[in-house]
Amino acid sequence: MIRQNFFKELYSMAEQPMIEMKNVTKVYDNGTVGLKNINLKINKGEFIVIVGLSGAGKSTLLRSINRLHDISEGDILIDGESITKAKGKNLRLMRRKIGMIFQSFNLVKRSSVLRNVLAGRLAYYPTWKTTFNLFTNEDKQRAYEALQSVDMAEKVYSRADELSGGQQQRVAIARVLTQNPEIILADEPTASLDPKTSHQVMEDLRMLNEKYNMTVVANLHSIELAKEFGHRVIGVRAGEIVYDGKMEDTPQSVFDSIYNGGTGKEED
Amino acid sequence: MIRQNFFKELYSMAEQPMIEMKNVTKVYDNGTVGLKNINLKINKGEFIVIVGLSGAGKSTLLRSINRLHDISEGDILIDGESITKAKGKNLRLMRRKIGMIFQSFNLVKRSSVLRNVLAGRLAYYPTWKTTFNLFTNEDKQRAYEALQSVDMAEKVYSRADELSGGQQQRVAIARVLTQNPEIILADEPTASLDPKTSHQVMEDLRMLNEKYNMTVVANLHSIELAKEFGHRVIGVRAGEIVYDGKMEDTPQSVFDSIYNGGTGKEED
Amino acid sequence: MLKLPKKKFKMWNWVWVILMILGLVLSVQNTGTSLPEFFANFDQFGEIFVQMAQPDWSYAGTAIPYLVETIKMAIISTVIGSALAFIYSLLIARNIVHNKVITGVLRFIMNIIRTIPDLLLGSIFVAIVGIGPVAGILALTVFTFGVVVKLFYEAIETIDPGPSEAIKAVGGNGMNNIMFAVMPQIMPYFVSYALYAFEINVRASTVLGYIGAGGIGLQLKNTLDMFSYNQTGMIILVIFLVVLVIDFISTKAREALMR
Amino acid sequence: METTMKKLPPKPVTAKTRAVKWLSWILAIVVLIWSCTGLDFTGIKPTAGQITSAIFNGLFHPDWSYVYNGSGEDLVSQLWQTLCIAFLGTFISAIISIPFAFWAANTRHKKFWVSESGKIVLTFIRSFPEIVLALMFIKAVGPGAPAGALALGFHSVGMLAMLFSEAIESLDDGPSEAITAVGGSKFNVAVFATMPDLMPALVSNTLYRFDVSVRSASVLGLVGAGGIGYPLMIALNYRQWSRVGIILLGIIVMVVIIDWISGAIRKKLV
Amino acid sequence: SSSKSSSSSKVYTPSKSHPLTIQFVPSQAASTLEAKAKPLEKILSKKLGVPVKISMSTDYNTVVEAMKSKKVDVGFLPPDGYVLAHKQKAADVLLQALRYGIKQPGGKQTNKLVKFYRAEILVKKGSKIKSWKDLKGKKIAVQNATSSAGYIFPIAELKNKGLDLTKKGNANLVTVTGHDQAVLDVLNGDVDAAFTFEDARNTVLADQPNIMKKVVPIYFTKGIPNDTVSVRSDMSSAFRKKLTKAFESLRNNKKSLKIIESIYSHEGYTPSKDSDFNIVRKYDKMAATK
Ligand SMILES: Nc1ncnc2c1ncn2[C@@H]1O[C@H](COP(=O)(O)OP(=O)(O)OP(=O)(O)O)[C@@H](O)[C@H]1O
Ligand SMILES: Nc1ncnc2c1ncn2[C@@H]1O[C@H](COP(=O)(O)OP(=O)(O)OP(=O)(O)O)[C@@H](O)[C@H]1O
Ligand SMILES: [Mg+2]
Ligand SMILES: [Mg+2]
Repeated sequence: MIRQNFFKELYSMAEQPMIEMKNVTKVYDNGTVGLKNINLKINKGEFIVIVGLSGAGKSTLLRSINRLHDISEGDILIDGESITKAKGKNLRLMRRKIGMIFQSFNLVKRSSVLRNVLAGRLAYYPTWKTTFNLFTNEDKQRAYEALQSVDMAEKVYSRADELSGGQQQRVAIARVLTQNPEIILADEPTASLDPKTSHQVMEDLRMLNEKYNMTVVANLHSIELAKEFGHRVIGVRAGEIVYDGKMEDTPQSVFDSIYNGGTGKEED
Repeated sequence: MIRQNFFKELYSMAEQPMIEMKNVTKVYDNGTVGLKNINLKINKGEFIVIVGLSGAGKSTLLRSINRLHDISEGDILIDGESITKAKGKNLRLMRRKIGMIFQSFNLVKRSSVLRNVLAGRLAYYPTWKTTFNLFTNEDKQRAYEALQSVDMAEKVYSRADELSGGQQQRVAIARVLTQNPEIILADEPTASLDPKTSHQVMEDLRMLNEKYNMTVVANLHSIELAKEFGHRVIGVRAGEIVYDGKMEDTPQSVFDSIYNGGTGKEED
Repeated sequence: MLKLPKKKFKMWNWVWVILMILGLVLSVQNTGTSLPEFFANFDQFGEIFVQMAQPDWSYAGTAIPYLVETIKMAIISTVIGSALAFIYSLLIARNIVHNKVITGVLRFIMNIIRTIPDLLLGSIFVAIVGIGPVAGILALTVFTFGVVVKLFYEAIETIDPGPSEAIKAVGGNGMNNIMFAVMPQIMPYFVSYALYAFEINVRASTVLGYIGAGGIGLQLKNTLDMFSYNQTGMIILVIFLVVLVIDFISTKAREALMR
Repeated sequence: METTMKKLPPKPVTAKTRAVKWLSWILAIVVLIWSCTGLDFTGIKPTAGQITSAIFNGLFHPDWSYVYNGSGEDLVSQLWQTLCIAFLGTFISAIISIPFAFWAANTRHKKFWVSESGKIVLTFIRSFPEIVLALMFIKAVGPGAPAGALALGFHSVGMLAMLFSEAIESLDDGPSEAITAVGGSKFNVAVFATMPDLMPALVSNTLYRFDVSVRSASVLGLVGAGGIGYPLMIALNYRQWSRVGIILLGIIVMVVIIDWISGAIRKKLV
Repeated sequence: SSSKSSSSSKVYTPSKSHPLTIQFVPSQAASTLEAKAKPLEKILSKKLGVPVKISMSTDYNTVVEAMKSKKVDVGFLPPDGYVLAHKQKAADVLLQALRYGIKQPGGKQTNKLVKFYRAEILVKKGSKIKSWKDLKGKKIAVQNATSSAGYIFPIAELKNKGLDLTKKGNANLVTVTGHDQAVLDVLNGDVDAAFTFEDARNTVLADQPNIMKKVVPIYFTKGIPNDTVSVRSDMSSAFRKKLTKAFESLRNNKKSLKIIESIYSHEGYTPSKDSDFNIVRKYDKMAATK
């Protein structure tokens, strides 16, 4: 881990950030303020965990990055390019670079595992080809290999609803792997899983981060998992970033204060 | 507790058992053997916990007692009378003596708490009276008092679906209380409750056992609760009784073996 | 122990009860319905039924070709009608098309189409394309469309939005969303609603015959006009059998798809 | 990726599933082609254009004088009667449907053939043409709206009870078990456990059926069972298109209002 | 058979508490129809001194059934409907409707009142079919087999003349619903000829102003009795007389004439007897025999 952090810092000096949020504010239609003037830089290859109380705005933050939510003010740059202004084809191409893992997996339950994983390649094809299911053999093989790397190869032709929760999440990870993105957003990827499976899923994320050098941003509720896997911690409360620091520099007291309503502002 | 066990043993010698299962076998329609040649005597005032792996046949055993499931072979006597052969009115009168508490509470969600509790008195009325909701004021008061004793009095006119899980289970207990049975069957009464509420529910069951001298037979998954509340433990595996003994005589090893696939046959 | 407190007065319950009773009284009055009269004349009610209960088996030979025509008509119109309804329902589902103006206008049109009684549809098409099964098919197609489009779009609106989000997140477009996230989820509903429409169509053809739109309905009217109730009975029997078969198929299909 | 990766195996399909799949496709296509045979489509008639424009002309120049004239035989009164027929019919059928639904519902603790026989009876009721039913009721209570309401009430049972029974089947059977366990009779179970939880489904299915009934009620007029059907049919037969136009408009307005009200009720109750 | 039915032992007379119920089936030969009941109800009830309830159906089957079950006292039945009803002892004829005659060519109304109408055979103008003899092997639009003008009369008469169109190979009979449809089918060339009432071309005149020129009749049958006013078989003879008088007098008053004209396109009513319908029976039988 230390070796990697070292690399990351090297990078961050040399390159532009992978994700940059500039004065981002998000107000929901009903008036709820989801995000308040967020400024954040995330570099290539980082493994970031976002922590915060329920309703703090973690999901909102994550979903703003790939524009599943439109923000109200500010700008978000992916690899230097504004996703806020992107449209149509262009937006889709930018999203292709960003994989997402959901708490509830979001697999198509009645489709096969393979088809679910192949969905990760959708943005690489013209629409008509995907409509008639004309994926190349190469991509099918790629999907299969992704399944192998999360140890789900033998379920390739099973229907997604035949899998347990942990297995479904691993299929979702294989989908991201097939998408081959540069960034992975994970919104409470372990919330509905038992401790053992949670661990496995986090290991898979670590694998993506270390082996393929993908940037990972994960919302986590579990402090144990956060501590074990994250390199950098971002604390969110009421739509604002109240803490941002390296994991090894973050004492337990910070977590306590974030979760108990304190300010958590030791650094910043 | 010791005082009570003493009484129970006294009783069991003098009287006939409250529940007696004779060579009971239950085969489901699809061929699954739920119970295999069960012989069991339960005396008045006992507090019995049944433990066993998932699928062992605990629910089947319990549900055979009040004939929610018909058994295939053997006979079950309630207070010396065969429920296996009972029919119609007679069966209903026997069931009136047996209260049941379910894991999923089984309240009628869209009815009021009062109506749910009053349901406990159904077998005391001719059908037409209940259809027109002609419960006596005495019974309504009885239902209300039952609610008071589980601390749910202020919810008496709420709809059942407005209550939390723990509250719903307490309404179910009030229903049993109103029914005023001699036996209470509880099928994993705490499985979907948090630890604190679970404890409360078990305390309520203990109250029924000690205060009203009702015979309690409960399926429990939690060894802690079983140890705390049960007087006698019955271990079930694959439809057979593999252990039967007093709680104070039962070492942890018995539980371990029941849950880990050993025989658990120290006594029997 | 405390005394049981009085129940709170729930106004809405009473409002509903009063409204229902009012509606009942009004409609009984307006129509002049009297149940005692019905029961007093129950033997008359049964008379035709008794005659129909002795079906004229020899008539089956005449009836079956018309029934076959009815089934053909129902198949074609179910296929076309549900295909159109499927496309249309995608356009009016608010979780697929987010433009409220488009969905609003299209829904209004849908509601008008749904409103038109099948009989009127039939008559209009008979006036346009002439007597015969084609008019029936057109009428049933529009009718099917009206019946299933609403069921379809309601089914689409209740699907789990998660997979759609996932498709969006990998960079998929609207069509990708439909093919990969929406279709697999709604397929079973689609099939079961289409079969439901098929059954309705077979039955609706008994009415369409009255206006000459082909199928068994014309025969039904004929037998009634000739007072040959034993033949009517035969027709009803064959319709019943067909509906039973459709029921069976649709149960099986649903089971297969929901597996 | 790495060399250790295996090749994607072909999809494991058994000969049987493949055969079933192909056969059902072939069957579907054959059936579809078969149904197109023998239906001689002679094309659009030369007169179609004129007639269509006459129809549209009529539809867009509705006969406003028919809307209301106080005679009791104008559009408003006929629509009102149609509405009353539909309401009464739906009311009757909702009540008859409940016992039928319990009969036909395939719940646990019930013999298979009991529910199956119930389902067959419902199918039979459904396949009994409304028109024939109306005829039978006309014999019993004379021509007019009562026959229409009764015919509709009886006919709707076929569909409504089926929908109800499906709702019963999808209910959680825990509460029923609880009532059985306290010693309640089958009837107690129905009244205490099933009915309350069934209420939302009951209401929304009944409202849906009311919608359909309004449309059916306009058919029954054909055989003298009251409502808007007769004037509509006469207007069509004698090609009084402006009359057809106003009737159609009336029906549309009525159904839209009903849709709107029943939507509001549904929201309130469910 | 006489119009006095012998079937019922008890006779029936409508009274204040038993309103007279009348059901109406529109005639196939009417060209416009205002479907109304109330105005006639008022007039009749004044004349008869009992309340009158009129209802309407497009189908005589229900009227006959309702008369059989004593739910309808008086039925306005078409001739074929009447014959079937009488056979089931459900109804006796009392009166027949009067209409203005039709003049050919042109299909215009005359001012002569008649109690008969005719069936005609229509072909397209310029068609090779010049007389009934040319119908052999042609495609012909007919109505339901129970329709007098649209099926029974033409078929029976031609059979009598030696051309049995129902025999296989002699013609291709296409059953259509509605005489207007039959006219349009001829106009469109979907069929070579059509059997309709005289003069069904008027029904489509509004939509097809040139119809009289484009479609022409080549044959007319004998007269078919107009719609009947029939009563249930157990109606007392006193009340039958009262009814006859009341209906006959409708013509004598401008206001009531206007009502029957506009709502049923009748011009009056004249007494009739069952034997007037023997021709219908005869033709029925002839059309049915193979
Ligand atoms: N679609 C929405 N419309 C309106 N308000 C919303 C919407 N989604 C979220 N919110 C509100 O925005 C705030 C932030 O929500 P968000 O889902 O980002 O919280 P979170 O930190 O992810 O919480 P959790 O840990 O419970 O998932 C909350 O107050 C929430 O109620
Ligand atoms: N209705 C049924 N039909 C067929 N088999 C059944 C049925 N109900 C239970 N079984 C089977 O009977 C066996 C015993 O089931 P039972 O529900 O009694 O287990 P249990 O000990 O209560 O388990 P759990 O702790 O999971 O509730 C299991 O193998 C189960 O699959
Ligand atoms: Mg969240
Ligand atoms: Mg169990």
